[in-house]
Amino acid sequence: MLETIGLSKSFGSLKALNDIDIKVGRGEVVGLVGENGAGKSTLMRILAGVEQPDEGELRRDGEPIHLSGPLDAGRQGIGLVFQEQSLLLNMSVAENLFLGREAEFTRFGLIDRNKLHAAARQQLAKVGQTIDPGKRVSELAFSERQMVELAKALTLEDRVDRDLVILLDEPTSVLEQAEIDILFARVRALRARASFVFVSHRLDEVLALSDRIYVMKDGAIVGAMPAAEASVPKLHQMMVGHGLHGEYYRENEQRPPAADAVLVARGLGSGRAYRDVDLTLHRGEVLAIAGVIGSGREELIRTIFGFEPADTGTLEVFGKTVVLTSPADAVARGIGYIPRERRVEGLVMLLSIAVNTTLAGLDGVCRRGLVDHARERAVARSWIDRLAIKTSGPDLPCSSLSGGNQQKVVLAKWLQAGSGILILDHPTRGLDVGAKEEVYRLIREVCARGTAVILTADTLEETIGLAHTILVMRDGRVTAKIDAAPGAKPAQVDLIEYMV
Amino acid sequence: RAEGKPTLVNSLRSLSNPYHAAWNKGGEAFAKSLGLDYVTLVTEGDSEKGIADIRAILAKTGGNAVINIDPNDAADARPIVEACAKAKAHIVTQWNKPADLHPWDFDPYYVAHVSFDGVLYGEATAKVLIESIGGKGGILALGGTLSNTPAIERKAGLEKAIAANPGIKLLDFQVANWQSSKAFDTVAAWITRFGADIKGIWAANDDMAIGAVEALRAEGLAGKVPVTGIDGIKTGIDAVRAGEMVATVSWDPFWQGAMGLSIAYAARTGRFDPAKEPKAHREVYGTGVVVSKANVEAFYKANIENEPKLDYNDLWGRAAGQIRT
Amino acid sequence: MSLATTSANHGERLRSRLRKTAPLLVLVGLCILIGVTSPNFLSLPNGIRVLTAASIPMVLALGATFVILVGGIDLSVEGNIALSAIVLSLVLSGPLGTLGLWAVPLAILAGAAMGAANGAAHVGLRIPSFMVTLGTWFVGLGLGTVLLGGGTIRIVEPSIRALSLTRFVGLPLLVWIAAAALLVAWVLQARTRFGRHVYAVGGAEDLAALSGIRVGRIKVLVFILAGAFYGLAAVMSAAQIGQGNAAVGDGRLFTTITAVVVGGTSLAGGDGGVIETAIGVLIVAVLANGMILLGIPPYVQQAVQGLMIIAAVAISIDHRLFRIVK
Amino acid sequence: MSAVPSLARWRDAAPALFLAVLVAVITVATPDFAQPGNLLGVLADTATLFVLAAGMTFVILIGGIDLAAHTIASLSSVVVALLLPTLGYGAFPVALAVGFASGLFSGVVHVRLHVPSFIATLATSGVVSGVALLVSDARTISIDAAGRSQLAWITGSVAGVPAVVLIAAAVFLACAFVQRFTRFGRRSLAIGAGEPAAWASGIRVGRQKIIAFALCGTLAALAGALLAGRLSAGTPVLGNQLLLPAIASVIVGGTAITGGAGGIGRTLIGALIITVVRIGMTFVGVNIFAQQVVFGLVLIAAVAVTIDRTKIPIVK
Ligand SMILES: Nc1ncnc2c1ncn2[C@@H]1O[C@H](COP(=O)(O)OP(=O)(O)OP(=O)(O)O)[C@@H](O)[C@H]1O
Ligand SMILES: Nc1ncnc2c1ncn2[C@@H]1O[C@H](COP(=O)(O)OP(=O)(O)OP(=O)(O)O)[C@@H](O)[C@H]1O
Ligand SMILES: [Mg+2]
Ligand SMILES: [Mg+2]
Repeated sequence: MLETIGLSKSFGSLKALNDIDIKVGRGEVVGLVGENGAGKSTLMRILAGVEQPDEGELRRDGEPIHLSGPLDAGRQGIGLVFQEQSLLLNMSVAENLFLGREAEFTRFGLIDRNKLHAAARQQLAKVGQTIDPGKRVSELAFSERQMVELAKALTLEDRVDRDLVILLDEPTSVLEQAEIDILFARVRALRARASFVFVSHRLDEVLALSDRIYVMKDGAIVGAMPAAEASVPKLHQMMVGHGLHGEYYRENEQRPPAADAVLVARGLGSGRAYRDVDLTLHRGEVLAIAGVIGSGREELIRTIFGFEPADTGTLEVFGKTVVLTSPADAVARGIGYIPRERRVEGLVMLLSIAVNTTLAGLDGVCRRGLVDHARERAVARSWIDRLAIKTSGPDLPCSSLSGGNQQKVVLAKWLQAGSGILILDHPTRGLDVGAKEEVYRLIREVCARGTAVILTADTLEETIGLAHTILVMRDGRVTAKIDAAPGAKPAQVDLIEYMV
Repeated sequence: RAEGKPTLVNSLRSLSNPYHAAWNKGGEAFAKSLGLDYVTLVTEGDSEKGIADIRAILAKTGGNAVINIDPNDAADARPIVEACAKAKAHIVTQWNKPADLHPWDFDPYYVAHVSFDGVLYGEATAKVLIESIGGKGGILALGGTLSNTPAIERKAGLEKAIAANPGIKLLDFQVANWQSSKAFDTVAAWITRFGADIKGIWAANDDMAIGAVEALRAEGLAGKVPVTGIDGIKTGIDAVRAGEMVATVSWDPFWQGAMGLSIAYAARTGRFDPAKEPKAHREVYGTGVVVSKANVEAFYKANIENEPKLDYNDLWGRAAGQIRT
Repeated sequence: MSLATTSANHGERLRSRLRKTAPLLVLVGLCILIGVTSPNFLSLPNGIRVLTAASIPMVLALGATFVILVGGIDLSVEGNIALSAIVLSLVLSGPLGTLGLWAVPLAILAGAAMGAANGAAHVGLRIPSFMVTLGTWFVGLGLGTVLLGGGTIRIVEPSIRALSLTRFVGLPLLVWIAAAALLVAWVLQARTRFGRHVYAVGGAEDLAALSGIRVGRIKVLVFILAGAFYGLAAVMSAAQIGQGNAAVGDGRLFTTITAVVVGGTSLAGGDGGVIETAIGVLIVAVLANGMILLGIPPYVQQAVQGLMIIAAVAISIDHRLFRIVK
Repeated sequence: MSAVPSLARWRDAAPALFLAVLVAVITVATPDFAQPGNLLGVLADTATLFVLAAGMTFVILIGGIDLAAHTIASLSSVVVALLLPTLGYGAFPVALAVGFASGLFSGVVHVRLHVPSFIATLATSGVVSGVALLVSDARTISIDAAGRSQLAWITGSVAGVPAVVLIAAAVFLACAFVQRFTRFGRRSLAIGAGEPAAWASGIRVGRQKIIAFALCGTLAALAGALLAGRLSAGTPVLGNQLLLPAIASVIVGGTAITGGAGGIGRTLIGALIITVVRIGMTFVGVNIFAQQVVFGLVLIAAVAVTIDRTKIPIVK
């Protein structure tokens, strides 16, 4: 009922999409997988009318259609849940849900707020949310925002009589398991009316939800198969070009941590977010913190990087008791932070790779207090080589890189700064499997060299796979400290027990 | 080219006010009477721009220019005069110049400096005001921008008049930056503060006086509380005719625009040698006309209804003595 | 979800509410302070005078609010007033002298046309609004000067003067006009699609575009609306002082933007609104009135005003919400 | 290396090309314009504006704005005029220190009290002009003949080149150096282009911002001293009309008003464009009533040509 014929799209000299033919049948869930930069989002944007293809056409129920914009696509029953958050933070939930469609709620040209909120409540209920529709989106948690995005796409249901096509571009990357379950349940329930295109880097999810799967590589479709015939290793092989290593986290390559503690927290507490947290981080150790949203782990790691000071307790870094009141303090003590929102807090997107690489460790490329540009470039080049960053040079802006490569630049920044302690806040979010492996390798490597890591990971699997030690938090308290030495990894249920 | 006909140049602060617009008309009329090229320069209140423009015009004409200027600031006069003398162009300055800069320092190119005695006329309008309220009671004063020389002089004149009349009390002095809208709001607040104690309002220019009149009108007090201004712009004269203002002073900007050029032109064409002129003709006060109820109708007929008739050759007809320093 | 986060959110919201009302509290505090030292301040006639003094800045600031809400800035205020006021006085004094009140829509139209030019250049040529409107500031002043040859025209037309001189229920018509403008602006902002779209564009224009909002059109409309408000303010100014010339708008720009920001509208766009602006305008008007009532010498007035405004803004800005202040 | 300059290079050259076209047009209309003497005069007339705009560049690059710079220049002119008789050359460092302190004040109010720079500096301008009025007693302070000898480094010339031009050139080099080679320069750019990322990379954003304002204040004071030198006087309103031209110079050169892209080289060209347009109109003899209109339109045209839209994703 929706198909593309020979779609192509270029950005300058880069061919982002090359002769794409895909079909989405009635009531079907189509999975779409591929490496970072394969062109998935570009394809989705074209299907949603946000961008125009250079060549090729779209067909709806066999008829060629032209989508001049997102509104047009909406009229055709096509809706998109964006990869990047597309909600306006300064507006209310209800206003966001019906943005661009206020006409349906106006009387004599004036918006009827009660009607708007009633409709919004109904819409939110569809995705199992009871958020106050008058709340500003900026006050919502990331996962709540994602559900609002979904609810926004689902407004198509009431709007269009015909069958719907809902495009989900990495909807699960910021969701917790419970919410993913709601999402999947919702998708399954809607199949009577809607078909879905589902993009995710979590291949097991794709296998679980989809009927059929397309694999993209370098802007082209390189494989299509029913989900029943696919498996994680097979998809991985098609996407990356080499087989999945038997064991993702390569436990045998993990080195045990050293005995000396680099960071010790005692009785740390901050408002209602968390309290009485004791933790010890050793040189070369990966300390993962597990917990659901609201467990306080987000706030805890932000304290350790100086974003928000703690109210109680003491923090000792490299043997010195410190009070961190800003990231600058933390960086000065040798702590680095890879944020979840790398486009905002990780990189200055419009500046070059070289500049970003030295952002936290400018002193390293200074000579007599002055920036040595040649040295800076050389340093950037060496990181590009060592981390295999895909780019044509250190002078290109970071905005030209794909997500995985951007993440590598962030990592390069902290390695360049010589941080002995790295805080990794969801470091693989949005990365493809190949890039993930890359990040895992880098984590192992820096640990082997003595860097200590505090990790909040995307999934429990990742948490267990990467960690030496796992701290489980619930309602602001540490509920368990679990050893996860290579060869003696705990099971997921062992953690969940302490999480909820 | 220096032998050819000189270009006549008037340099003013801005063209968006009636005072300088009339000045410009005077310059145009004089240039037309001689059939010479005429250029207007506007500083827009920017000293650097004013100086740069003069330099540009000197470069363009090769110094064959006659310049009549109202410098944006007293400080501008020196570099401008120096540039003119260097380029051998003749210049007359008006209103603003530093006290230690004299035309005779740059003979023969710095022909003269013309100004009006701000103290004298500030005092004159204040006297009319005081008289109109019977020499007793509280008055208010609206000043121009704080650091402006004419504003300072006019205020000094006001203070002189008050000192001579012990029955008069200056209730408050505020600056309204020459603007009517600011004067309006200031007077409104004064009415709250002083109420019926306000017997009269003195303003350092007509624009502010008009703002004061309108603020009074909004409270039903126009014509009941006398107001004075200075400058003699048309709306000010109208208000005097209507009895809402009791006095203003006309400088006759048309005369300033025409005669400034005429004096410098006369020097350039050799009709007189500046170096031989008395100091009273080099730093000279012009004559202002205090327009009040007594003479307003005649003034209106001669100057507003008709374009003023000037004898361009009567260079010193309105000279009123040497400028005090 | 745990209790901890929801109640933390509660505290957060409460604080942000408090911050939101801070400008109002500043206004009330200011009134009390001045009222205590100068009892006349709290009299009814002075209340009316303050409102009158606030009426023209109010209309100007309402227009500017929309521009600032979409994340732009409009520096052409003074040029626009000059042009509109001169159009008004020319229409009144020219061969069409009998047009009377009809000159008002023409002047507003002139303002709107200049706004349209701003919007078209900003959106069409993709030039920052700061620069476009800086340019049109000069253009407006220049055109005004050309049209009038630098002179002043007295406005005697009684129907226009009535705007300033006639009172209705004790208040000059100017105040009623400002109140009506506030109402119109509020309805536009809070209750219409246009208003929603203004916030969306100010929040993040790329995202707004993804929801199908025609960003360019909204921006152009916003500049036109602002221009129309400035045109109206020009009419009010000319009516108040009974004359039209190129200088009627002098000194209005910075007070206008100050009022908007003091009210709590963010210069980054997307946050704030006309009610906030109304409070900001009143703060600035009360301050100006108060300084004269308290007899603060002219030398230090600017400084005092500056420090008071810093205090007002520092108190009312929620630095938890606006981490980045530019 | 290709023989054809890339698009990006053209973009970088756009402001200079615009300037060249302007000069060419004016020269064609009035050939005298291009005489070396006159061109040097144009440079001299640009010097003060450029120095003020140079300071403004630092502030705009970090995403702020300084609406107090002109009043700082005025205050500095007063300080120079007042102190020259007693302190001699010592008057200049004092004036610069006063400018530095004023800029510091703006910066601290902006950063520490979280007041938008637009408002913080507007308020500072009120305070600074108040101070200027007070210390000058609201009068023009002339520098007498004795004092003028100490102004020779401003008013004189070296090998036919006006000294102010050389001073401006030195300021240009110093600023270019600061922007390119110092940590502060690098960090300001990062702050302007991505403040949250800069902050989360451990840059002391607040401190860098304050430095930018202090630098701007210091350069504004230098501009004021130059003005005092050129006019042999200080007044509390001397620099007042220079604010908008200074900001316009920065933006016309192509620096983003939102920060993060641009630099001192662009400001130099921007300041020259502003001066050349103004003086050029006098040269060509554009009707005086039309001059403001032409000036406004040329400003808009200049920005349309000079801004690099690839570095400004969203034009606000
Ligand atoms: N607006 C644009 N301008 C230039 N290049 C672009 C643009 N949008 C995408 N690209 C490039 O097109 C390619 C495909 O990008 P796209 O976002 O579709 O990848 P993706 O498969 O969604 O990757 P990811 O898994 O990281 O989300 C990438 O190389 C990207 O850098
Ligand atoms: N909690 C925060 N989250 C994000 N950014 C912040 C936060 N707090 C401060 N900032 C950023 O830091 C800037 C200035 O903050 P602040 O005044 O604390 O200075 P600083 O960076 O800590 O430097 P200094 O060491 O000089 O105090 C803000 O404009 C903002 O960009
Ligand atoms: Mg994508
Ligand atoms: Mg700090």
